[in-house]
Amino acid sequence: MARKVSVDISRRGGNTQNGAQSCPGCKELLSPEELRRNSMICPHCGHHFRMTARQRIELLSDPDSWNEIAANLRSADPLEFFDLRPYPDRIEEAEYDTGLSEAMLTGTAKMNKMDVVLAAMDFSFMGGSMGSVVGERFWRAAEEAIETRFPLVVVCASGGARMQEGILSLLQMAKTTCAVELMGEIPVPFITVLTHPTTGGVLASFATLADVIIAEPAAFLSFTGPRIIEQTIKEKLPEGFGLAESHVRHGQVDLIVPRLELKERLVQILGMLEGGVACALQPLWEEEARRSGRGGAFAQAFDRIKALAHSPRRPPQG
Amino acid sequence: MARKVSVDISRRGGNTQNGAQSCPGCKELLSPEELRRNSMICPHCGHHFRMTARQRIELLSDPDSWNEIAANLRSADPLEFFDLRPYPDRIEEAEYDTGLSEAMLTGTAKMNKMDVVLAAMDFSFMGGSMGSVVGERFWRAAEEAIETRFPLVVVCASGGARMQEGILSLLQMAKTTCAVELMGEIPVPFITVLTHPTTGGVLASFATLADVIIAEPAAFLSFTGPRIIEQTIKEKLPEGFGLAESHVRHGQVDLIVPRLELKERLVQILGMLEGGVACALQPLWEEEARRSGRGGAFAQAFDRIKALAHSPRRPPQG
Amino acid sequence: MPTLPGVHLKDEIAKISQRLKELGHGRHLDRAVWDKVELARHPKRPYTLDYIEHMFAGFIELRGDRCYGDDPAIVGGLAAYQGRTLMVIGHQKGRDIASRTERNFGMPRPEGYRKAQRLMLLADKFGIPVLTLIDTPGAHPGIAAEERGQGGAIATTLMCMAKLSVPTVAVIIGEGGSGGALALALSDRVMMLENSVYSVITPEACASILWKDAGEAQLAAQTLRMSSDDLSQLEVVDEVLPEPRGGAHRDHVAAAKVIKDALEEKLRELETISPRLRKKERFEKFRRMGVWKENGLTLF
Amino acid sequence: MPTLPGVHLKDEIAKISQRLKELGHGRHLDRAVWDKVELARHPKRPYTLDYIEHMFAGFIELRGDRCYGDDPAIVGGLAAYQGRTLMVIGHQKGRDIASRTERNFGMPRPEGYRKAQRLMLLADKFGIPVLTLIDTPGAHPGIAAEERGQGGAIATTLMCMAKLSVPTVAVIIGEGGSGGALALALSDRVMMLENSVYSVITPEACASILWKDAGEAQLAAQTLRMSSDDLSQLEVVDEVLPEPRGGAHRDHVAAAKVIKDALEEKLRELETISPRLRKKERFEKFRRMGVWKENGLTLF
Ligand SMILES: [Zn+2]
Ligand SMILES: [Zn+2]
Repeated sequence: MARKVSVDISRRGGNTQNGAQSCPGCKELLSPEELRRNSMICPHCGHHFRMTARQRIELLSDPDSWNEIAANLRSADPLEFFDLRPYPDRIEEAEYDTGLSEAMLTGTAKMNKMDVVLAAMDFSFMGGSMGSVVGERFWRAAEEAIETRFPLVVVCASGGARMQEGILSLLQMAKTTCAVELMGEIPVPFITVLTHPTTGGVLASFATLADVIIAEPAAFLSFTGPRIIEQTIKEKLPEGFGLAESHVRHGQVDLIVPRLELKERLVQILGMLEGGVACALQPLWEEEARRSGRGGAFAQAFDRIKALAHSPRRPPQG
Repeated sequence: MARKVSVDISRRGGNTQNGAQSCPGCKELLSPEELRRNSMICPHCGHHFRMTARQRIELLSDPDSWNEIAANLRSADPLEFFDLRPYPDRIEEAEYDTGLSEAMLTGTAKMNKMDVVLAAMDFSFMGGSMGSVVGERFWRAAEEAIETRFPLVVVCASGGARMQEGILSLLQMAKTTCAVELMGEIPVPFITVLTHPTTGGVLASFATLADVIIAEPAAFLSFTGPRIIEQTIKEKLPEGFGLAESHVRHGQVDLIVPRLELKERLVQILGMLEGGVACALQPLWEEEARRSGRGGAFAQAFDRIKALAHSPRRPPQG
Repeated sequence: MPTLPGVHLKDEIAKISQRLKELGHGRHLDRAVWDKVELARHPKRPYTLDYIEHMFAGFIELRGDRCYGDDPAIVGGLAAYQGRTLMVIGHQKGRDIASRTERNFGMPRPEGYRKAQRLMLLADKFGIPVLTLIDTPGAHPGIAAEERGQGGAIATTLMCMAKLSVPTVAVIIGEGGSGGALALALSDRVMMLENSVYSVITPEACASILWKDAGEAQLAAQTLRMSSDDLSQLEVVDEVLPEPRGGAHRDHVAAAKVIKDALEEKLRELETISPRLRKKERFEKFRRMGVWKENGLTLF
Repeated sequence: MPTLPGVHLKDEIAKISQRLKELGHGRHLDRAVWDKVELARHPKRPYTLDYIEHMFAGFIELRGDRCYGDDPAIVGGLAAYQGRTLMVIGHQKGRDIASRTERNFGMPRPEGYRKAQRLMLLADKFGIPVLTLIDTPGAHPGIAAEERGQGGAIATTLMCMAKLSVPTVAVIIGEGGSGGALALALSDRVMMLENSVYSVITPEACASILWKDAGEAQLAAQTLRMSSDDLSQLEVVDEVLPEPRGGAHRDHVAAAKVIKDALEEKLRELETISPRLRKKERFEKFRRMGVWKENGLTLF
């Protein structure tokens, strides 16, 4: 019944010589400037092109409000990984191509004057893959959210784990999950925005653990990569498979928000979750703290994260 | 593909004049004595016939260990319900036919010397329907389990809510659920045995809220009655629909235990759950109680149920 | 029950029954009850999303059970309420043929109940009170729904409501049909619109089972005592909310105002109580449900 | 990164890469690593149910996620352990063609992970420690599994393990394949049998992606550092457990004894710590995972 299509998660559209590309939605030819001006949305059909992390930060934060945190983290090469090229070589190229220090940027920002901790992933940095730096940056962002009690918003875009960090990249799923669990104890509101594409280890950890999961229209979301599934089932995937709209129907995503409404919608939801926290939990904590003489749930979770933040780490090497 | 069959939840088999009945499993003619001697299991094909509540208690408790509790509860007629016959009339007939005071008996017993609170439902008492007495007996059983810290085992068999008590029968689902929640705070191990048939409000409340859900072979389990589903889908139900074996495949039931192994298996599971409680939670409670000076989680839940048990009820009437 | 020699109790009972049956059929049929059933099912009656639209300045619908699907027969989400937040969850019927089909006539499947649980737990995490709006003929009767655990889904939703530490208010706005309705109504306060009904079974099904005649639905409705007055007398609902003249369908905005005012009052009451005490009172409330005789005395 | 006029960095990088590629291909291929991969996948290697049989006096399998299904690729239940109780949960492969198909080659679907969560929470409720045995090529890749939320099911299982207040011990007994394996391994103590492997991706898939040649699987396996020795060096596992001579498949009973003894030791350690501290240490353990440079220094 359903038309079979091959899913191309890079979804670039064709590039022409002057840098213009044809829209995968309507085949119109679009210049890079035209796209950038329009938040990387096709003005003809509304197709959402991928955004870089910097574009995303610009889209979501008030002017001049962005303060990057954990900016000095850089990937190491713990496995001395060498496939067709050494890992540091690939990192260097990605840095050069994207102007970024890693596949996720983290910082604080204001969204319509509301303080938030904001993280944005960038698919163009090694496919948005999660290695140690992405995991640690996520941890620091969660830590910042817990300490400041600002909500955390993470814009996801990822091809999965950073294979070049081997098992350590896999373990970032466990690490980021622990960070989410700590935020939950406060609780700090946590929202993820799943953009095209969000797959693999990112989808199977923090991306799907948020209080509210938003997706961009037509974002491809899948734990297993489409090619692996096609190899397994030995046929092309049905049309619409893995798209955000399908995930809403299947109960995995709360809502789809078009990019131009995203900031407003985020502020609205965060305000509502905070409204709950501000009005209802505060007296509860105080009551509990008073009664137990132990400082209440908030104080305990706060103590815990502080303790972790300063827990002994092995001495720096290298 | 699957053969369509009409589901008969009474599943009596045909009665002949001398009281013998033909087995629905193998069509052999079985005398009542033969069946009783064999725990109501067909000696030819292993088909499990329905048991009465008293047979069930005999099957599961050590000789002379049964002590009924809440024995003096009887149905009232709050709605003055009158269909083709008045409700008190139906109750009286059920009492006469079954020799029981209601569709559920509750008490304490020993199972292989282990103390338990035991409840058994009887389908022959107005279709094992749950009205106020079943709900209150369940509550008292839970209360007993919490006070004594004996585990609770409930053998279910029910056609659903007691229509003649109208909305009050519906609310027994909420009431019994609250009792389960209170047990969970201790925690007291709670196991249900779903026997043929367990449907409607019982299935949609305490029966499916147990720590471990056991079913007897081929027990029919369904929230909606088979006839209503057939009317809705306008065809006969597929063979095997609603049977315990199907529910295991569909993830709704932990395990199927043949009747003759039931007692031993219950003791084994209860022992294991208690093993956890005894070895691991006890020191935890003590530690918590010591630190908070508030008597710990156990003491709190215990206080709560005690308070509820003695909460003011309106003065007796009638 | 002791039997006396020579007295065949069953025969006696049968004879008395026959007499009572004749009496019973002569009962006065109160048309007002059936009017309420029809108003509760009125095709223009406001539904959950209508109330949400008229009660709240903003609403963000949150979808899905994070497991199997999103059930359009139950809607839920965050609502902006006097500068703060509510989690609103309710059954949703459709108005035209397409949306009725999409909403499955307001009959939820297990994923609907599991979505409700998820949203309740989200509300509980952030201290957001939960308002449930009840309007369903009952849970969906179907093979796949049973296979995905319709019974367990309702039971665990009840359990979820029992556990919540936030204030919970339920309003029966239309049909309160059986377990499918109750699943969303294990609340600190349960209210009912004047022309809504709440029952263990639909009058039609009750009539066909007990009277062996679906045509006796009106008599069944009356006998089941499913109107708001009856339920108030039975102390199953805490308050009956008056509807605009002629019924809620005549004035959606006014009906929404009635609910909003009552909600505000109930929340004010509930929020002065500590979460612990609120939960204790909730348990006491439902523990008291039912009427029985004990040692010969009738207890409520 | 600053660019200098006239220097085309990308070209430079490409040239260097080519040189390094030639060097890389000349690397010594350590046959021992691939031997371990093959032993980890050995068709006679003991599986979860084999270990359960040899380690415990009694085992009650508990099935189902209470939502959609029972996944035979993950088994779990209560095990009698030295007069007390353990909750044991593990991936389960099949031995012959029929059972391999039934067990889906040990590749769980979402309902398998949700069953695992249910059993973990049951254990937590009764203070029963959780032992997980890990042996899967990875989570099942398939359309329906994705639609039922494979990603979310793994994530929530990780979250569930993070929350538990009981002691948790994981042992990688065969293939520790990707997120499908990790989902059961967010434990207080993580151990590995000598000839098991644990990796972010199968060597075959890694080779075909990075080397564009599935035939380079042996090189990929070595480069990924997926053997127990490597993982011990990387401090991802707390202990490597020696297998019987020739591998666990030679002597299931002896292999089970190794795990049982190690388990006993770890549980003794863990039970002297308060639940609160145990959880704190669990978080610290996983927080430390990863290696990065900060202000030019490499941090672990
Ligand atoms: Zn376009
Ligand atoms: Zn037979």
